[in-house]
Amino acid sequence: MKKIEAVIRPERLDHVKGALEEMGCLGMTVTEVRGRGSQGGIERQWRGRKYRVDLLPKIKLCIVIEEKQVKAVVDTILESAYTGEIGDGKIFISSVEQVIRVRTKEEEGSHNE
Amino acid sequence: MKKIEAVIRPERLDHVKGALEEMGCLGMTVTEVRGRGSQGGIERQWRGRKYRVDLLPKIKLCIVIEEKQVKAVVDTILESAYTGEIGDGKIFISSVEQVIRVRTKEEEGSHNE
Amino acid sequence: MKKIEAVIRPERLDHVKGALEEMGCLGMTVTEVRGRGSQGGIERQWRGRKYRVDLLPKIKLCIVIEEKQVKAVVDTILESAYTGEIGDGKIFISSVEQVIRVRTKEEEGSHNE
Amino acid sequence: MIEISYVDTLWVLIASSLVFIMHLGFATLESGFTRSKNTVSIIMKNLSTVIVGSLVFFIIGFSIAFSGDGALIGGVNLAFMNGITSAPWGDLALPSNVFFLFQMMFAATAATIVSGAVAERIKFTAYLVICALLVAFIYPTIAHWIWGGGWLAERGFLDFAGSTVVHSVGGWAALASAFVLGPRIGKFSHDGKPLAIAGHDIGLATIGLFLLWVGWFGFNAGSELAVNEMLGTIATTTYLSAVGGGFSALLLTWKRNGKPDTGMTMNGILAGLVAITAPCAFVTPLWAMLIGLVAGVIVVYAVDIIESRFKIDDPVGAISVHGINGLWGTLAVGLFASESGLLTTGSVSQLATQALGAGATFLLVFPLSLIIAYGIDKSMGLRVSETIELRGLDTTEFGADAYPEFVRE
Amino acid sequence: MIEISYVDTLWVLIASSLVFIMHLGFATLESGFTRSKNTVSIIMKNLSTVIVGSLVFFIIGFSIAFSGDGALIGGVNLAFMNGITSAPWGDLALPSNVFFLFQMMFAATAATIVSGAVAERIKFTAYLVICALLVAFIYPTIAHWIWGGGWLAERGFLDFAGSTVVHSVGGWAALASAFVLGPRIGKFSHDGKPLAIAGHDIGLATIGLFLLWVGWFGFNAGSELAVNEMLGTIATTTYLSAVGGGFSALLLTWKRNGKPDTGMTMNGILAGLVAITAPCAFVTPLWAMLIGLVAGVIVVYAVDIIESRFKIDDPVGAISVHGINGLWGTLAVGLFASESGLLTTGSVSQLATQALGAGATFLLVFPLSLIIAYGIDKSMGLRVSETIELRGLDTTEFGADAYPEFVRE
Amino acid sequence: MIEISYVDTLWVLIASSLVFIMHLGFATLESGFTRSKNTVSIIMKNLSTVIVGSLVFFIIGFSIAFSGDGALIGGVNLAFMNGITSAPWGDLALPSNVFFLFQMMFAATAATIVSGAVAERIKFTAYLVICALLVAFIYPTIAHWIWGGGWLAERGFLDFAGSTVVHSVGGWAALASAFVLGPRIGKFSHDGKPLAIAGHDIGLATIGLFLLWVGWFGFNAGSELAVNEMLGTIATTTYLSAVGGGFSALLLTWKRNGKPDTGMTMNGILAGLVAITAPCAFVTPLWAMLIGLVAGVIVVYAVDIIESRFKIDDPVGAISVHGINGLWGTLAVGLFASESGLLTTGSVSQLATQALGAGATFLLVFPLSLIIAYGIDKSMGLRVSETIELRGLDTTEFGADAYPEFVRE
Ligand SMILES: Nc1ncnc2c1ncn2[C@@H]1O[C@H](COP(=O)(O)OP(=O)(O)O)[C@@H](O)[C@H]1O
Ligand SMILES: Nc1ncnc2c1ncn2[C@@H]1O[C@H](COP(=O)(O)OP(=O)(O)O)[C@@H](O)[C@H]1O
Ligand SMILES: Nc1ncnc2c1ncn2[C@@H]1O[C@H](COP(=O)(O)OP(=O)(O)O)[C@@H](O)[C@H]1O
Repeated sequence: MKKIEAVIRPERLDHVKGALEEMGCLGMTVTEVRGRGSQGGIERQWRGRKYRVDLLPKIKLCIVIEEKQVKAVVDTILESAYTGEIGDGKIFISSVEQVIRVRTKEEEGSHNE
Repeated sequence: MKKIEAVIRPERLDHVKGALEEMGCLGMTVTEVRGRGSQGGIERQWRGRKYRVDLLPKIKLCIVIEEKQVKAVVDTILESAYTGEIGDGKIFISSVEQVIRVRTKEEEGSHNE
Repeated sequence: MKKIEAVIRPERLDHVKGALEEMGCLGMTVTEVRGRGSQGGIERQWRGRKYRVDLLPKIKLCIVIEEKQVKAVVDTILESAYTGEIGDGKIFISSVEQVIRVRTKEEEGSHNE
Repeated sequence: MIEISYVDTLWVLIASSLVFIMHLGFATLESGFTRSKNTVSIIMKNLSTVIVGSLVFFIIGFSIAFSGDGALIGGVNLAFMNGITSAPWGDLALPSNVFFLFQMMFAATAATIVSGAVAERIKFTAYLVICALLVAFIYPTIAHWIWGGGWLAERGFLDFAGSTVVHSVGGWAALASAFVLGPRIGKFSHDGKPLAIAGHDIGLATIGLFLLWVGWFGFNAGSELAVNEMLGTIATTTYLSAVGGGFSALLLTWKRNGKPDTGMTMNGILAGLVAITAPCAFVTPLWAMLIGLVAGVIVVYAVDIIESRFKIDDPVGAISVHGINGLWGTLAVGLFASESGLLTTGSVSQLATQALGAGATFLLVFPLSLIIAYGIDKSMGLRVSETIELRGLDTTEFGADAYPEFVRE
Repeated sequence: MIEISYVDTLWVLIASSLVFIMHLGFATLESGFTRSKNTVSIIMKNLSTVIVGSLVFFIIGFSIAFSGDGALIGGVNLAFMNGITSAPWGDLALPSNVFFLFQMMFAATAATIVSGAVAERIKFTAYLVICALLVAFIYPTIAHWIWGGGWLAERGFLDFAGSTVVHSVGGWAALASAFVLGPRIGKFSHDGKPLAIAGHDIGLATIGLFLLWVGWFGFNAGSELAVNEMLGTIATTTYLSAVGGGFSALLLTWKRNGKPDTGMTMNGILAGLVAITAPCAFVTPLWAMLIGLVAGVIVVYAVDIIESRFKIDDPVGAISVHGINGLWGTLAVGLFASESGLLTTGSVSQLATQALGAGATFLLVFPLSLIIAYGIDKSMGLRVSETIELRGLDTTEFGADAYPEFVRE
Repeated sequence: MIEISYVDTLWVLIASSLVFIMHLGFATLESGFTRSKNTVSIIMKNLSTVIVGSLVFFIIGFSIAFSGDGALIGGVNLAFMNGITSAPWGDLALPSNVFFLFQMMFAATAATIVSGAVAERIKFTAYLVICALLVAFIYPTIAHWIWGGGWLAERGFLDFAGSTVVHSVGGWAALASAFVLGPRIGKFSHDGKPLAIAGHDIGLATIGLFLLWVGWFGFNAGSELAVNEMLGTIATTTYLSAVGGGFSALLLTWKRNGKPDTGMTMNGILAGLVAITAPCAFVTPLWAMLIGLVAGVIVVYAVDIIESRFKIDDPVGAISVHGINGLWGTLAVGLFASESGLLTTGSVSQLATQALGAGATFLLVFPLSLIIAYGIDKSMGLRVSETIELRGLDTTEFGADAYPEFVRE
């Protein structure tokens, strides 16, 4: 099984989620994070004074799936998370050795039963 | 070292934490997440109109331990997180190559010194 | 590519971030978490009654970089997150197989282009 | 010259404070009912409604409403509080500047009604223009018609504290603006079904609800502009109608949805308050309770119909609460007023006058607001870009977060 | 016939508004002191306390309290505000409907006290029934005994603004309900030690505290039902007792725990306010300060004892604040009243009367509330299921989240 | 003996309530403007300002301010409310205890101003000492000079409701304390540039802003201590100056930064309110608007200069809002007062007296506050340790979190 972690823009979440849904990829865990990348940070103001915020709000999607589905899922995310501006995010892929469903206590090979 | 990531119901956290404590597994990192699985989402209402929320509040436990302890910890979680209803959660197990304690700057082989 | 996950004290975040910035390590994803380790928990009071909180607020930094940079980054974190008191945190290192930038849809080998 | 009554002076001053605190009520209710990414935007709209609204009302609005005896519009001779001193205002045993203060507080509330309906997508500058025009000209014109000795006052149109003058005016302007703006992204599904977009803080909305409710004592009983035997009647009818509105909306939504609903109960209470605003001094407590009960039912259906049928997106229900129930309250005078109502006296003439006045108000305010909204849209732009809307107005238009912390740093 | 005093009318109307805003105070204090998963539930209870409480008081409660001259209970001839007009109320220079409005605001506060003690585990429908019965019958009966010309009034029992009538009644009903309900899951450790269950928002609780405090000016000074030389005394004793209660609770908790405690300081202030409610018009400022100082000490120990000894779970401290300190305040009249107190005049008779009245109230309210709670438990069910309690009442009973956002979408 | 006026009594009692609610305004504004890790700390400071401030004012402060006819300081014979009854206070048709109550509410606000400027780094115990000394001695001394028949009153110094007595006194004490304390960690970059440290909740700050604004009606119009023809003037000038301050601060920050700024708009409104506090009864509405417009500009630059030039860290802008604009308002009397202003009458003497009074106040309050702050620093310690400051004062000094939940458990 592979774990796809995608850091995306918060405002794209609905869109990405919809796209994944359409291709039948339902299982996911979502975390609110802050991130910094090549996007240098943004300017805010507070009581008249400007300041830089370098950790920007992002959403991390975590999807654990079978290896053969990775490409399709990654492509869907790349497509649906894209705006073309700096800050669109990154996708990290790594290995997961075992997946167990609590309700059934069974190990899974495929995430979409 | 192995990393156990368990996505569980928020209301089971206390119970799971207690069970792990009893078996001597103390170290853990907990994150508030939202998740979607086979549990299709739930209904809410807002100013009289119903709507579906498909990302439900979940808790992610992350426990990094030695390989030989994995089974015991996983079993404990499976036991204590279980309610039998859809939405009980999932456990993901992967490998961690190195664990370093900041205070001592030493690498650890065992998480419970 | 390697993934460095460092759980640190919230009040050290600025310091750690600054130290990493100085050494040119910019990309990172930050999550607000709660953690328990050898630090046994702390005491709080509520309407006159004391109670223990065993999951303490922590910050998790996640930095994905090339293998050769790992040592430098880890050392910088160890240095800048250190206070010497219980609760300084832990660093976990694991492998990431692929990193893709959404904006360019290109795979990365190096995190600082 | 009439002698100033100190107790009247005191009351109207306190009533002004109560009406003023309604602005905090609106700010918190609207913030709670919308998403946190637009909270700074909501609050800035509410703050500048008070600032800009008061300013233009001071400059010209008050004069248009209350000077001269034109049938359609007042004059300009009271502009900039010219001649407004502590001498009595007309027949009232009240200093003119106290009367002015009370009216200034009132005026800004009409604009604030709009701010809820256009939330989460209107440009800040566009809102400022709408607010300024509404408080400088539109609201004062209607106020002149009904309270300033204009043609509707002449005909015996009764709107004690402003179901029409304040609430319908605000509501119809809200309707026009929301219509031209269009719905928020995500408000309707692809097949045009309305979807719920939940707000972000029910506690904040609750603060708003109660502050509005208590402010309404100032709004309605303050409109007597004196302390006398009427106050108890007005306060009691006002309170009971709110209770009625909350009760029926609570039960109706519970029945429709299977679970009681906080937001709609709040809308029901507010609907009851809006509806009783015109008749509060003219009806008995029992009729007041009925007016409220009906208002609570109306608001539940109106919110649904405006979304489902007319595809208009009104994030806080302002059109239903203020526009539709302002109309209901105005007609309710014609139905239940002890001395002229259809059901109480059998005479239909009051009801006809009420319908005429409500209709005329709609026919002035709605088209004018449409023109203003379209005009702004074509010139400076009415609505923010899609990207700004998605990211939230706070960081984009105001460079700020309502909750700037990530970590409790 | 007595002539209406406009200044009295105005004051009681304003005092009604001040008492009304206490409902927002209760809603925010209770929300802040409990967990966010039950915030909608708390708010719905508070909203419906106002709605349902006002409704039943309008229908029957007022009449039971204030009509007729029965020793034990009033009549039904004032039901539905029948005959309540703007004519003076009895000997008061006050329109009857203003008197009614003030009493209606009061009545609902007694029920709201219960809502805090039963928070986080009571069924919404069960609470509605308790609230309706309390405001329709129980509270009015005690109010009749003490303020409506009943047997305690006859005997010279003194409870100026309701330490017994409102606070103890609410407190003892809360005690009975919390007892039957049982503690929240997790409130006691396996070996029966009470554990703290922290609330979710100190800022919200602070808003509640201050609104309750300011509302108490209306509650106590408003109970004079007139403007006269007494107002300053009442307001000053009220304020100083609150200061005393806050001061001693702050210091005592600080000493006991090593750190000053916000929540208990707030409970101390409220305890001071509850305690001074009966004696506020009868004691000097210095005695008022003392009453408050003692109240602050009482509340600290009472909260502890009720949990540790009696294993009763009262999430916001309502029983200690309102019940116990209502009792303390009622007895304090017998101790410190300038004209009849034991310490001021040496006579014990007032104290005896106070004890009698407080005891009789307990003996009516507590058993009756027990019966009601048990009755509900056996019939429709009093407490939510374990699953619902663990998940929170908001999503389960109301299908809603108080803070619906995950991401600032 | 003067006869008590009931309407005056009522008004001053209500005004006291309005001033009291300003403490909630300060608590929420300051909480919203600072970080959540220090919210309990802020709230505890505000709560104990009310508790301790009222206590010491009751014990000695009132007497120092208002008893005796010394030029510099009052006597001790009114300590502990000795002799303060419901008999008229001096020439006022007001019970003495109502006068006392109003003054007690006022006194604590001066201390509360300090609490904002020293937020997020002062020790709780140190703050308690500063608060007690300020309300027991410093504020009463200045109040005696100006309102208690002291030497400035003799010279015709005019400060109607306390631009100097309350706001400058609080502001200069804040300046001294913030100076001795030093800036928060992270307030200045390594090269000494001021950095923004964002607060945590704009909604909470908004609640504070509006409560302060409405409270100001009590503050200013209440200071008339009677109901008469002046009330309308005072209330109107107060309101218009706030509008002016908000308007100019909004536009100026917008122009400087490219985006409108919520926090500074709020500071502008408060600056307008502070500035009009002295002249509110002496100027026309148009001058009031101008005073506010100028105040809004002053506050924008003052906040910047105090940080950039003087390297003083004032988390909420208290020094600029209360100190500097208190000064501006005091001088504005000398410029615009209808009967004695330089621009209205051509006479410079009032302006000179105003400058003298403002200067004398600064020369007493600032050095004394410096001495107190240094004294505390050397003895019990003024500032928390670096670790405590970084972790937040809530968990360390109070063992509490403002938002104790992690998961909605
Ligand atoms: N090296 C990294 N390690 C961990 N997270 C990263 C890293 N680089 C980027 N990220 C995450 O990805 C997000 C987007 O990266 P960014 O470089 O801004 O995107 P873009 O490639 O569009 O400029 C960041 O906000 C951060 O959360
Ligand atoms: N494929 C997946 N990838 C990542 N997280 C998942 C995946 N499937 C499920 N989860 C997580 O596990 C949680 C529980 O899954 P769910 O399928 O609802 O449980 P159950 O098996 O009891 O039905 C989800 O809410 C989600 O957070
Ligand atoms: N075995 C573990 N698995 C996952 N996270 C852990 C583990 N042990 C520690 N942590 C994380 O590291 C944090 C710091 O650990 P702790 O043991 O308190 O530090 P220290 O070594 O300084 O005492 C914890 O709060 C927790 O978030």
